[in-house]
Amino acid sequence: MSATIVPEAEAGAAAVVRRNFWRGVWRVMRRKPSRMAGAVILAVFAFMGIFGPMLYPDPLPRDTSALYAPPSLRHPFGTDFEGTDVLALVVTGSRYVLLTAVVTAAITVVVGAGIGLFAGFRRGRWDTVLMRFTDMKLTIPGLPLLLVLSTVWKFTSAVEMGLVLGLLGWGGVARAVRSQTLSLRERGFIEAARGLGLSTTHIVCRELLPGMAPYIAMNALIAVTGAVYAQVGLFFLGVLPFEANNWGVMLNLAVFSGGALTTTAALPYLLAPLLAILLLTLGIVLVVDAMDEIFNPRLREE
Amino acid sequence: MAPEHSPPGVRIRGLTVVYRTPAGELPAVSGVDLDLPPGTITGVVGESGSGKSTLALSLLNAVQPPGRIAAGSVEIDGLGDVVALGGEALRRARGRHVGYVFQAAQNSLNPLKPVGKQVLDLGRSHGVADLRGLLADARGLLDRMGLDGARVLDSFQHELSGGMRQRVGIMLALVLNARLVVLDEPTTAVDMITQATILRIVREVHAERGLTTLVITHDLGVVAEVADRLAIMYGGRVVEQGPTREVLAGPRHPYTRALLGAIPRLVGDIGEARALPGRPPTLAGIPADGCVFRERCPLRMDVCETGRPPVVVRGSRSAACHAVRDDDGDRPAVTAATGEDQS
Amino acid sequence: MAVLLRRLAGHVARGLVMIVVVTTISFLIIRSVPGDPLAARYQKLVEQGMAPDAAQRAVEALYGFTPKGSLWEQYVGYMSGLAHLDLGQSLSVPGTGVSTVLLSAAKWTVIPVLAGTLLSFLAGVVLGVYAAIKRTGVLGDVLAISGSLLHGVPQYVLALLLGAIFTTLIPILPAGGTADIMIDPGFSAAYIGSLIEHATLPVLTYALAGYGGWILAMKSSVVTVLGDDFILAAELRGMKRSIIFRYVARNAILPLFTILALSLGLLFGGAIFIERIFNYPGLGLTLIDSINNRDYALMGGAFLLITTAVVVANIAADLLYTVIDPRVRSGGEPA
Amino acid sequence: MKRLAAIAALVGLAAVAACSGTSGNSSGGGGGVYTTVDLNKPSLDVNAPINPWNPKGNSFWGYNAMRIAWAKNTLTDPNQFYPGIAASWDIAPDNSSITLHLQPGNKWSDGRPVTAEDVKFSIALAYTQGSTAFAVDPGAAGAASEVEIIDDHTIKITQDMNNPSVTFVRGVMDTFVVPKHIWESVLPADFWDTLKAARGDGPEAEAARGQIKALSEKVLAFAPPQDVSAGPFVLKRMNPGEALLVKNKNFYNAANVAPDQLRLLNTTGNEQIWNYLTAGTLDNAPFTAVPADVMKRIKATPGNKVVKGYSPVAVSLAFNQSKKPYDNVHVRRGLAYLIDREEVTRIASPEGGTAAVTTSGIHQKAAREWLGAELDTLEPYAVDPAKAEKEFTEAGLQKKDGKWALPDGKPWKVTIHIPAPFSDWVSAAKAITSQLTAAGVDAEVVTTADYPLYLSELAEGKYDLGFWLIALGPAPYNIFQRLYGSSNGWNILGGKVKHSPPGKDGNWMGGPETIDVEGVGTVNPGELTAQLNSATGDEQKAVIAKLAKAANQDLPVIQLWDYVNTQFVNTNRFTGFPGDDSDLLRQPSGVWIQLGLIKKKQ
Repeated sequence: MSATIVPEAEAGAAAVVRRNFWRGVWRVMRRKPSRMAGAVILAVFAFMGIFGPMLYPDPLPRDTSALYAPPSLRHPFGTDFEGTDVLALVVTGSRYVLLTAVVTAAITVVVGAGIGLFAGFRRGRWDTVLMRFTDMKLTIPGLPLLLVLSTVWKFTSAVEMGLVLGLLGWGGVARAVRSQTLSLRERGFIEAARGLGLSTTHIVCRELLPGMAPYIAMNALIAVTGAVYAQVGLFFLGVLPFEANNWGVMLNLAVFSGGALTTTAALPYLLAPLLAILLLTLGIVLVVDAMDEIFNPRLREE
Repeated sequence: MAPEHSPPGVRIRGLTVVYRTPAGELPAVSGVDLDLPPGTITGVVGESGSGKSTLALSLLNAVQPPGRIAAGSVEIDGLGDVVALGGEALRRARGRHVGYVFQAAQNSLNPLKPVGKQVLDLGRSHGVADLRGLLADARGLLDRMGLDGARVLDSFQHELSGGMRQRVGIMLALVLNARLVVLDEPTTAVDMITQATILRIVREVHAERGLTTLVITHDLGVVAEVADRLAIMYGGRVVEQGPTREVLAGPRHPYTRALLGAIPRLVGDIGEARALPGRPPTLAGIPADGCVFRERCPLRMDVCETGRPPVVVRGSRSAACHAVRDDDGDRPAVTAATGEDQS
Repeated sequence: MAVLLRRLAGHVARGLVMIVVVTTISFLIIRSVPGDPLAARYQKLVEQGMAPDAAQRAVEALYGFTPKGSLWEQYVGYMSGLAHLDLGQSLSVPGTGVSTVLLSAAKWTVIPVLAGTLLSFLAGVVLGVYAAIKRTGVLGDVLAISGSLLHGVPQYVLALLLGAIFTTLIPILPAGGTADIMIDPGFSAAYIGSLIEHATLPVLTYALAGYGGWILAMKSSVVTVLGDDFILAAELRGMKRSIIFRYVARNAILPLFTILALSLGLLFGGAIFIERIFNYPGLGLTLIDSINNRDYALMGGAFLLITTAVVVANIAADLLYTVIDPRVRSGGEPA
Repeated sequence: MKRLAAIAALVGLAAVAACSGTSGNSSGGGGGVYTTVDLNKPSLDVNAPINPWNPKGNSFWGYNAMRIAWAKNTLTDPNQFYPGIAASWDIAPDNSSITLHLQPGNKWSDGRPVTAEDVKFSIALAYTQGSTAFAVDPGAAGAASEVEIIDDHTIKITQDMNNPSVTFVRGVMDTFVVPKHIWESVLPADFWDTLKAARGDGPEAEAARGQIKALSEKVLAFAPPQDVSAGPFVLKRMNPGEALLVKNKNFYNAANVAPDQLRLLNTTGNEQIWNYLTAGTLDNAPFTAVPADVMKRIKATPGNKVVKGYSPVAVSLAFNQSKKPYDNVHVRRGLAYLIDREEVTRIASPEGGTAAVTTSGIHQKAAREWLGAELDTLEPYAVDPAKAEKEFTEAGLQKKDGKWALPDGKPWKVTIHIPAPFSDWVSAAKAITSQLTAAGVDAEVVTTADYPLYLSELAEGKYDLGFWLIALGPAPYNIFQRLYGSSNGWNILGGKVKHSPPGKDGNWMGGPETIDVEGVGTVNPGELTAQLNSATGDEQKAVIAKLAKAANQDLPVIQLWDYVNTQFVNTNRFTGFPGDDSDLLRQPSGVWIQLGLIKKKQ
């Protein structure tokens, strides 16, 4: 004996949740001002990435009588080795960094989540094959590989860079998503949904993905920050082709030819891109914190 | 180890539990009065979201945040008002005085520890001096429930089947000699045979140990099988209660009728079972005023919109419905609109 | 026990296959690195004032150390050497075995990485529990956000900042190297003290860089476990807080061991920035040097070592898992 | 960064003025630890053998590795040396032979005497390693034909006069000397016979050459169990960050070696040296590029002094003339008129270079010596947009909307390649592109991950323009072979000059085989450069004048700045450092110490 009213009740709740999603987003954002700050930061960076280069003349003006000028009203972060405004460099350089990060994150999440879901959902042979492949990917050390690859290849565009970083980086996401899928499966989730005659697409898109969204969001965070980290790092090490307005190149020149770590003259030149990285990371962190609450049913009270 | 004194009685008065939501505090249980007479099995039946599990948790003053008990009292013999309890006193009451068989008993055990160790943890938590004796009791209880007690105590959760886990859950609720036992959905997610076994065990243990038992379920059949008394919940209110037989034989509240009508019977046309139209209210959807059931009620009247339905007590039975009148005996006011005639 | 052995055997077999595959891939990539080691050496000699023809002859002396034959022959030679645990000869330090170079570099990576990781693991786990419990409070927020921030900040940024602070602004720590050369090496307090002093900055950077990840992982794991039914069940049974805490901690930390093992393996490769900045002569620096010198054998060896570390760490993690997670011990699906 | 390895190493090649007679100053002034960085091996390797031929070997020139003598690298004369293993030498007027007189009473650190046998044995080792003077190939220029021990302390080396070279003496002097009793096992007893056979013709010689080649690996890999040195110091121990050397009591001039101990610090980047310098740690820091502000800080550190000297090297922007439009001399000249070398130098190397006065192919200091007043007749290529415009127009380039385009109207982009690790080059290239872009020539910088890759891609002709070290003095042949040597198609094989077409045999510069030089006529610059090997005196000067003119007019490269050997010393612990313009600045401070210059501060 069992009552027939149960499934209907659950489906109803889910519908309500979806309807309230955007309202929920707004509420979650509003609850903590820091989250709003995060969203604003990201918006500013997005604006910089899209319109930043249009704000300044190309090429950027130089003032060769003011090399490594200290911060002033005209140059809030001083000037670089040839007298170009550092702030302008950071702003115009954001496009490269952000484009790479976005491409990387997209590839990481799509490929990683896809493979992870598929492996965890299908199990059996597919799972074994895909996970061996993932393990192998995780086994090959990323940064050393990038170092070697950067001598073999020349990453001439941000998209190319993001593509390589993304294709190198999806392993962790795949693993995490797979284990989440397996654990949901263990809770009888999938079998129950199947038993109710729901389609695979429905199960994956409506039942599994929402549950894993925080996980995937967190991994997207790691992917974005990882992409920023990797590309700026490679430029910092100087193994990637020179880009005039690039955060990593700025770090490299500040440290290795400006002496930013020895004296203060080039310090603003070092700090400006560092601050940009920190701020971008902070923005992402705050927004993901909000996303976590929006997607995580445990944190959501409704 | 036979209990010396008599089983405790429980008197719930005006219990209101609210959940804090962005839309303000919303009641999940509002103004519930319910008695659990000593030595009886009481069944609470309701759909998801009816507040029945919240009610059960209130017996332990264990409503999880963001919920809280806003008003009312839960008077338990030998403990007093648990709503007023807190800290260590409350913790000691849990398990010791009130045994709780968890809703998802399937996952109510620490997966990394064998059952026996968890029994010991329980004993240590409650200052049991004779831990060896406690283990023996646990084994005895498990044996009593038809398991190989010694083996089960050595097992991890994942090594036990659903029914076994459920029985372990019951064992953990009883092993400290609690006399008041709350079973939250004891038979959800087990197969029919196991369900029958579990219910038999609940009945037998209840009788043997002289307990006061509360069974929370969405399944009227379960209640019919074990409960002496029955309370039907809807939208956070008890809409009808009374001796099980009487209520089932002559439901007075339209909701009770609808529930009964929705049960497919082993004998007869499956088409006779009628699902209840509409949905149970969500927390935010519970009407603040008037009858909570009116949206789905076939007997809806104007008065249902505004006035809270009076609780009509007749003997040991009561119902909260404008359509049920004191003088109306067992029959509802409007016979024309019974479940059978619904389309 | 039998389960353990069977798992171990399976892991080792799979690990070997993986090492072979990864080695093959890295072999192919490394051999496609452009730039000729001999040409590099030749230019250097010419720039040092050697006549071009003499430089040519000098470089020919190095020829014996460069790989010869077709790619396939080189591959077969390399792999059969590996089978005998022979990693070949370094080209940048002719006559020195790759394994010698790697072993001497490895200890300068292993010890600081281990120390830094364990330090950050402990701190991250403890604070992660705290952040999870206080997740609705301001402190929990601060902990979580600072964790995310530290996790997101690249290692080199931390290294540069720490370096600037402790070697330039407040020069209390040495800028590089492994120990003060003026102190006789040996089991003396002075020497060990000097070793520790020199390792402080790298270890601190590893720890800081790792800490963010741990606090995040632990927090999320604890939040998950806190929401698990058995924790509520334990509460409803009146379990003591301390016991519940142990339940939470143990269940929450379990998944972190896999990450710990993985990160231990991966940090071998990730030490590049820190070693570069602090002039710490570990594997990362060796790898950079080997790439600059086009020292194929050394590059391959470094890759192999890093890969093997990951594989071994994986196996170790799994065995550890088997010991601590009863679900796996009895042959279930690993979580 | 790598800047060090390349340029800095150059400094090591340069040498000093003989002040061999060291004042026998005294006992009381000894002691102390001398801290520096070895420019030739800035990055140390604990695993490397104590072997001067090993590229990473823990033999440090001037400290525990000794050459027969130390080249002064004067502006013009390659045959001037400070004594090393040899105390003095007689060079035949025609360079046909050199007789070495070893330091009397000189002993290895293990107490055995340093003899002519050791020198001869070391020469045998040099043969296996390929050296200028000791070449196995029969046709090599400036090679020795005979090595003869006159007595225990005298040894005579004769040049093969069939194919002589002025670099012969330098080739002999540069030879490292190692103890025969330690190294003996490396070479077979019949080595000299094999060598004789190898220098002949026919299959037998071929086989002998093979044997010697096989020996070369053995020599390179040889690792003595411990350091046995004839230098002022002996290696005591290495750790990955530093090398510790202690004074060699048996060194011939030990009485005048002040420091008891020597620390060589490992550095992987310039910024580490800057930090050491601002902390006052280093007693001497060899040539290091220093940004202006860091310079201020370093100078402010107590005891620190800056010493400047001549560094026989310049950097240039080189053209690949097989790429259009750089095959057109007017394009090259036009670009030269647009580049403000003063500004580039100020941005890229404010302390380590002086802007080139013109393009002559020679460092300006040496150029004055070689060319005299003729230097002033060369076109200076001062910034002049009008002249640039004229040149570009002459080359057929078109100016559209203020931007220069190729003659066929297609857009023109000047792409300058540089190796990423050379940060001063990166800054310079960036500054040049900014200048060019401002003048209507679209320009960009492309970096290559590391120096080996840069060199190999450069040699493959992949770049249009790249940075190129030139003017590697003092030997005039070495100076001009950077412009008119193998990179431009001219190779000397068996004493004969052969020209390969662009794209072949490493010819990436792709210049024409002959050039019309105004006031000189048609010349084959490669032939002329090769003549510098044997020409002497005024003859040499005349050839150099022609080549300088050719380089100035034809502009295979644009000379950007001439390096200045900027070094740092700290006088808190030691005194007696060489002063400005001392030729000793071109040798590591180990040579200053062994010559007895360095004194402990009283």
